[in-house]
Amino acid sequence: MAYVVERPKLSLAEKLYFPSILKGLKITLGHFIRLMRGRTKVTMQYPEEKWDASLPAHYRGAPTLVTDEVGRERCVACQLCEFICPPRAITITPEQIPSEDKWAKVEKRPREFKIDMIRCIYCGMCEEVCPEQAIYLRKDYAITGTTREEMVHDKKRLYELGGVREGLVNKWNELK
Amino acid sequence: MPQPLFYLFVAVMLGFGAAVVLLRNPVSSALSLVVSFAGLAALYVSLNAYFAGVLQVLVYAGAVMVLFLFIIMLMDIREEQRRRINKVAVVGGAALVVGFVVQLGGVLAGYEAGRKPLDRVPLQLTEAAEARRAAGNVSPGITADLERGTLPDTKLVGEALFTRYHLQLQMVGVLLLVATVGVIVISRREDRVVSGRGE
Amino acid sequence: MVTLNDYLIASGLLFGIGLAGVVLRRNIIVIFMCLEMMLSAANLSLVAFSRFRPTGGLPDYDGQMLVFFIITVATAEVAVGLAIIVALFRTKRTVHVEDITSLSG
Amino acid sequence: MDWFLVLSSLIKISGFTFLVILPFVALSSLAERKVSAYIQDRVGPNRVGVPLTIFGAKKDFPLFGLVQPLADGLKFILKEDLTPKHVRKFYFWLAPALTMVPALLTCAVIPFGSYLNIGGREVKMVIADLNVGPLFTFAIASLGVYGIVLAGWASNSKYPFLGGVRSSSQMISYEIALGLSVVPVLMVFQELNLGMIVEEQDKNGWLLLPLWGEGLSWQRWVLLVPMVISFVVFTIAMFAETNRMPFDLPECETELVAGYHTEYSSMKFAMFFLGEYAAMIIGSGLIVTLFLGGWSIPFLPTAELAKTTWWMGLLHMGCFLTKVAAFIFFFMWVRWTLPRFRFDQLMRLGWVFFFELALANVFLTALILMIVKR
Repeated sequence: MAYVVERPKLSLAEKLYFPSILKGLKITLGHFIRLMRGRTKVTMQYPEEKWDASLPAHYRGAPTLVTDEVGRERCVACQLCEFICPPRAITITPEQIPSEDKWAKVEKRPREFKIDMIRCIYCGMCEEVCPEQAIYLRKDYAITGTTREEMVHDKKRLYELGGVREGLVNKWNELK
Repeated sequence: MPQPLFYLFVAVMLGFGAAVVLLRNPVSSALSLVVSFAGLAALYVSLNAYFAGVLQVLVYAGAVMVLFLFIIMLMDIREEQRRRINKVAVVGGAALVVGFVVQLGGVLAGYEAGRKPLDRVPLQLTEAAEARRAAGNVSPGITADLERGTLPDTKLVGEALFTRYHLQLQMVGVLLLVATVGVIVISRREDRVVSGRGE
Repeated sequence: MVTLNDYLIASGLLFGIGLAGVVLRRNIIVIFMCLEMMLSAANLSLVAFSRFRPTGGLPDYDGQMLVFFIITVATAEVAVGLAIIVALFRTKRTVHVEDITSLSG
Repeated sequence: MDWFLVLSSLIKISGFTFLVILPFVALSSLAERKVSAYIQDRVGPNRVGVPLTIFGAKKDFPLFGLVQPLADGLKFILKEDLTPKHVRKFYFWLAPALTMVPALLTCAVIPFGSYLNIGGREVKMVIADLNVGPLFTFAIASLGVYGIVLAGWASNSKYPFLGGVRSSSQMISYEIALGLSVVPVLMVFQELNLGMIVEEQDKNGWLLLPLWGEGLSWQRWVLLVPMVISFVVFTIAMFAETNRMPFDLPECETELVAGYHTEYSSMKFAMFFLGEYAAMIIGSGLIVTLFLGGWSIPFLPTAELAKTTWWMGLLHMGCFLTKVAAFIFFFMWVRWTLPRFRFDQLMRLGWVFFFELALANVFLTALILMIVKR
């Protein structure tokens, strides 16, 4: 049912607006003075102060590749991440591991593994889907470059960023 | 006023005045008139009529011409299309103007009192102050200004306006009021008339 | 030095330009502006006379009073005149004086 | 020809406009950003300083962001100067200059200091010592509307045009309140020379603070009532004249994109920006001169001292600039506090409220002056 909203009856002081204007001026001046005296917690000054220490545990930064404790690259080039990636940022060129190699039994490894960081949306699907636990999202968020080529992370750069991860980590475990 | 400045301001006034007539875009005409009035105001100032000069800028350039511009823009008047020129009218009009100027020149050529240069008719401020003091010193502010050697132009205008001309001033006030009412009556859109032009 | 005649000639020329505009132009708004110019030209000669014929060491303020009243009346005239022009434009859709012929029967 | 007069006038003109007004304009654009940031619990620009990293140093020297206006100016100059195809070219180029010029012309009559004693001669610190000071400022300020109207019209597009039309009607409406509200002040001083008005205030107490000299008399305290009304109306009308915040309808972003300067870019846009700030500075200067004692130092009538010593004149100039800066802060404070009016509310307020108030105030002042007869 429709109902009528009563217009509030304004008193003379309210009709003049001056008291409320002064009240507003007082509030803004209060903010001004509090900030001048350093009483207000203000925005973080970015390049000098960083957020790193207070990043939450679930923060999803740049995706990286990891090697295990014996130095083997975990990725077996199954290309599941390439298929699941929503913006199609990942390009994998698989290759067979030659038989004389120490890890010939693994059979496949990526010859080239590229993640286009301009396209990456940091969704974490690749990490989720990886059966070998080879790809992880790190907490790096300041990924910058001056050219488009620079923004495409190749295998070398991805391992560099990812580093070594020991032991298998199940989703439900605490991240080591 | 030094002579070069006089000629400069006369040139500004007449040049932009001619532009008002010659330019085909009404906005250009209006703006030329503003500059022309600015030159005119400078001439007033050269004649020690500061108040009239300020009034010319304040009222004409600041208010009247803005009103003109406002109307021109609101009605979106474009440049005039070149129409068939009525030769008789143009020649006749030009002859009228030339005749007027020639006649004026003729009158002024025989006007002896007009040959006096400006510095031959100096303002005698101290004498005027003494005369005012002798006559009863009605408004001491003006006398003090005169004794300091400055011409209190605005105050003298005010004095004349509110003593000798107060009746006329009130009449002008009534005139302005009537004009205001008249403008409102004229410009009020009559609802009865159905305008078929889709405004 | 500048003489009274110089001012009067300047004033007369301005008046002549205004007159030419009134006679030659066909845009009613420009005609109106030229009328203002003619009034101002008259004002200039009044101010010049007031300065060149001092009374008691001061400029003759009677002349400047007339200037003041002319400016005031001209302002009222502009307001009314522009209102009439707007009303005219609403009905005729033109500001060209040759198109406004209702009064010629 | 008095060469000393010519030389000192030239120095005054160039010094006041180029060393005072223009740096003030630049700094107030920085101050605006700082004040707005502080009011909204932010920090504001604090980085641009001396760029030492260009010369190979490890860190810049930030200098609290004081060089920001310079960087802004550089950015404006380097941006592409776009003239759209559909504009009326001549007026499109003319308009930005026309907004800047009247604001700078007005500063000719504002006394920015008392006297400066140079080599035994006292030089009055005002560019043009006119006897029609306030009228002159109104006359020139009324020309400021042309720039905006022309910008709106020449842009030949919808929003700028609406902005221009709004601006002209707003300025004409508030000019009346502005002019009428200053009449009581002139009635009290019986003087139209701004320099004399300030000297009177220096001797006998500011118009709004009559606490010394003859200002201590009860007559002046009765007159304080109309003077405060005058001050409020004048200040508010000044806000409207300079298109500042509660009345910035001509460039109201939510309705008109950017109003009259929608089509402008680069340095031409910057001219509008600078013109607005210059008008604000001159407006503050005029308010300070008329109501807050101009260059005079409170409780210390020092005009005579300034004629003989050189440091007093400088102190007076500093005092004037401080007051103007404080008033500019008030302009900004109001901008970041109050919401914008609706256009019909604005016209209503101007014609129905302030016009009547200012008119009634003239009569009130006349009545009080007639009764108390100072």
